[in-house]
Amino acid sequence: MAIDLDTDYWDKDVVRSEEPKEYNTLNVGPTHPATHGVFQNVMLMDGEFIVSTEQTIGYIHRAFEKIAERRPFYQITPLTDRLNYCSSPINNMGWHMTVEKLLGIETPKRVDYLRIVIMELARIADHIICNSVIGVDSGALTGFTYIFQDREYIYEIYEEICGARLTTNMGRIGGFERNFSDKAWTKIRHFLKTFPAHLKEFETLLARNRIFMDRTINVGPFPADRALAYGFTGPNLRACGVDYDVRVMNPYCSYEEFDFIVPIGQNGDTYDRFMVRQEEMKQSMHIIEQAIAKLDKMEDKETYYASDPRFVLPPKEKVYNNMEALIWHFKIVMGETDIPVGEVYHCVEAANGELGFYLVSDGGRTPSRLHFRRPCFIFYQAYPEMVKGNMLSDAILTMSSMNVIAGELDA
Amino acid sequence: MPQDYIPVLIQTFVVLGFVITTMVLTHFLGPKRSSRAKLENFECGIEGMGNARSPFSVKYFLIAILFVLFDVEVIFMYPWAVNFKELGKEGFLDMLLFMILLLAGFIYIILKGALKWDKR
Amino acid sequence: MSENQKQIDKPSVAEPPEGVSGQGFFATSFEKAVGLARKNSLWPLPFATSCCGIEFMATMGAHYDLARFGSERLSFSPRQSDLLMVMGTVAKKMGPVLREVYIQMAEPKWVIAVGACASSGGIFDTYSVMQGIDRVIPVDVYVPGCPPRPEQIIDGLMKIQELAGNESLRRRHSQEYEDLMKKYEIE
Amino acid sequence: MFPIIPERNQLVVTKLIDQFGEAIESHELLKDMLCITVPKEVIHEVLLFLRDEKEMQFNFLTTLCGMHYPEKEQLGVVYHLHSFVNNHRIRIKTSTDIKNPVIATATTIWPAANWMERETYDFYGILFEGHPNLVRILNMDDMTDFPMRKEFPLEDQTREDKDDSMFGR
Repeated sequence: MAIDLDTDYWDKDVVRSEEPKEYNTLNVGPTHPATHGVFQNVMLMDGEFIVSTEQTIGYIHRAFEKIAERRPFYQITPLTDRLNYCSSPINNMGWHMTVEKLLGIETPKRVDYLRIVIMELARIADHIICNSVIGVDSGALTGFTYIFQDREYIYEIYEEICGARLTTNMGRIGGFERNFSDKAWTKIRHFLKTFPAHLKEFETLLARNRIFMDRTINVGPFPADRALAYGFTGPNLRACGVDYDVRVMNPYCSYEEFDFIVPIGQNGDTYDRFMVRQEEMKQSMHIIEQAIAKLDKMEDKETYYASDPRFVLPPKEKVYNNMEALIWHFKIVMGETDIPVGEVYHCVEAANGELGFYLVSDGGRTPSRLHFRRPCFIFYQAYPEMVKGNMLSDAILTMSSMNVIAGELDA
Repeated sequence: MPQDYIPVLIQTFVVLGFVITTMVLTHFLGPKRSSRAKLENFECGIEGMGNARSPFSVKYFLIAILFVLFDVEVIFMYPWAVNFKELGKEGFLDMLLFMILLLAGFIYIILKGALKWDKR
Repeated sequence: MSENQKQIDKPSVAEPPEGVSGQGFFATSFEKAVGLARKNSLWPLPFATSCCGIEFMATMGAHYDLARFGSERLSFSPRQSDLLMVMGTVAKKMGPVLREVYIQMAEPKWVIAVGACASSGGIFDTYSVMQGIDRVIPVDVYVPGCPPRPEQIIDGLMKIQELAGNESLRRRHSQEYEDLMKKYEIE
Repeated sequence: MFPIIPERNQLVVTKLIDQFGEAIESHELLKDMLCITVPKEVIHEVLLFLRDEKEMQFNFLTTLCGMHYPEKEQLGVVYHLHSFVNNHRIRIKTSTDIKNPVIATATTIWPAANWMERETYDFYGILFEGHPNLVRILNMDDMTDFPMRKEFPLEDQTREDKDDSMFGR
């Protein structure tokens, strides 16, 4: 029989027989370089296109909420910085603000500005990891090794302030454990001077790169209404075009005194998420500059904690010389301070979205119930719908651009 | 004439010798522990689902074979490029004919759309 | 000057194993030569689950650079890996996966438990976390810390390099090694 | 503190009362968020009403979590809703008896509730009828009892080096 040579001859897949198409399953399993964490997707594949995805998570479930019911309030801070361990200071301060809201502690302006400087630094650190890993997943490794130096520099700033690099346990309920040393300030100022140039160079490396644009534009797009229905928050929601930012909608920690723009994208694809995070890094730099300007204008350079003594350890020299301070120190450490009965929900704009703490306390030394509103856990359930019909390599990029952190996913 | 080939023979002998000895040596050297669980294919830590011998679309095979084909074509150009001067004009014309024939084949493939693999 | 002060001042270049050396040649026991080769070409499998994984990213980054120790090439498939670096919490749900990856690794293999969670369950003494990966697979080196600093991870790697360098070729066939495997039911 | 808008709270309460009558058990302002307790029979209609009503438009389910009240022998579910349109947050609480903990699902209203309800089932054993795929999400699949209930021990039982005498228990 004469084969008519029309152009899509090959597409008719001559070998395709009539019986139902047989898909093969592909297991993008827990130990997989592309998943940046331990979660599993069993994908039904038609050639290279994904027909359906079935997710399994919980591979590092550590029962945070159960542990939180057994610990006094200030001991829960080390738990929170293992939630989203790429930007742990934000989680710490979110938790401290929740307890301050429950106890009704008013933190002085200086503490608010110090907290804003730290939270914006942590946001930059988290976006550095996410954006450089999008580069790594689309094959551009230089971006990662180049920009990771700045995250090392932020680690050094954390060490100056609280001694730890990654799981910082920074600050206390009502403020900080010590004032920022001058070395910390010089490092922050140095970081503010050098980082914009590195960021611009990193952005020129990827943003207008032909391959990167082809690999990320219109990859895993997600409409705004579906994003809202699936509970998206943070950069992923802003990439879909909804300008919801907790710092603007429900300002906390005196964010209302700062002016910064909330970047939004159009069709919520990987390129939009990348550009939204890049723009957010610039805005965070802008916020830190404003905060430092305000701090320099303030004349008192000493207060670093709220005057409400309930949760603030008295200074050491007082504890050794003064009986009441010793008793007070002991009561706080042993968790015997009086906690009012009540329940409170407070949320913070973490690097991945709205990180909420729902705290119910029945007056005892430990919370009777503490629920973490974890953004990763909520928006990752939309992943099968985002990658349906895309190709596998696009699905990998979509996952890394959503910045799913395993610690926050299965707390 | 043949004694010019002695260095080449020595070279091939050394290369083949090195390859074979290392492969054989590592078999005796490295500890081996083979068990049923070890020989199963690795599915990211989960025991395997389905089998790998399921039918795949033909377009992936086509792309691989076309790559090999044009790769071999480039290999033929190396010796030609090396003594390009000595071969002079008719050597150039011969290679041109060779390239045109393959180019005709390439155009046929492009028009046929065999390289379009990212359409559903 | 005290002993280690001298040690610190004179940077010790990687000293060769003991052997006979002369004009232009160096002879050592076959075991030492193989150990030297293995020591400086360990291919790590980064089993990075949580926070220690991010600290491993810092170790692989340009600042601390694990590549200086010959472990540049990360292999995510156990087939071409000699060193299993378990970094971060391993839940009980993850146990069989970890065991499967360990069993399918190429011989000879070594295991580092990086971080308190991998070594002993760390701060998470809960119903869902496996209290240390040595309940499932034999571990060679434990690196303390939560997360350990990159220098500590590199120190753990150097301990493994010592092990790999001085390991006798017959260790993997010895009875004591077989008992260890029997204890973990790895046939 | 979230912005407390008394008239918005009052509007929500009045609309709920005249829609559902005395089914609304109680409503009070806790700290900065209106908290409404609703019996479990009418929870699905209340949530749907809150989302679709013109003036309220609670189109965003912030979070959903389970509660356990051992002394009252009850399991509870708490919904946090947030209306982006008029930036108003409220908390809806409902509870069910521990013997047959069945509550209507919210997945048909917000798809975000899918995994939240699976997690609540995984932790507390609350069955959400109408949920497309109610299986454990975080814990081992072959786990029978529900870990977040108060009587379930926190510590890992297979550890023998931490005997209670050392911990003063």
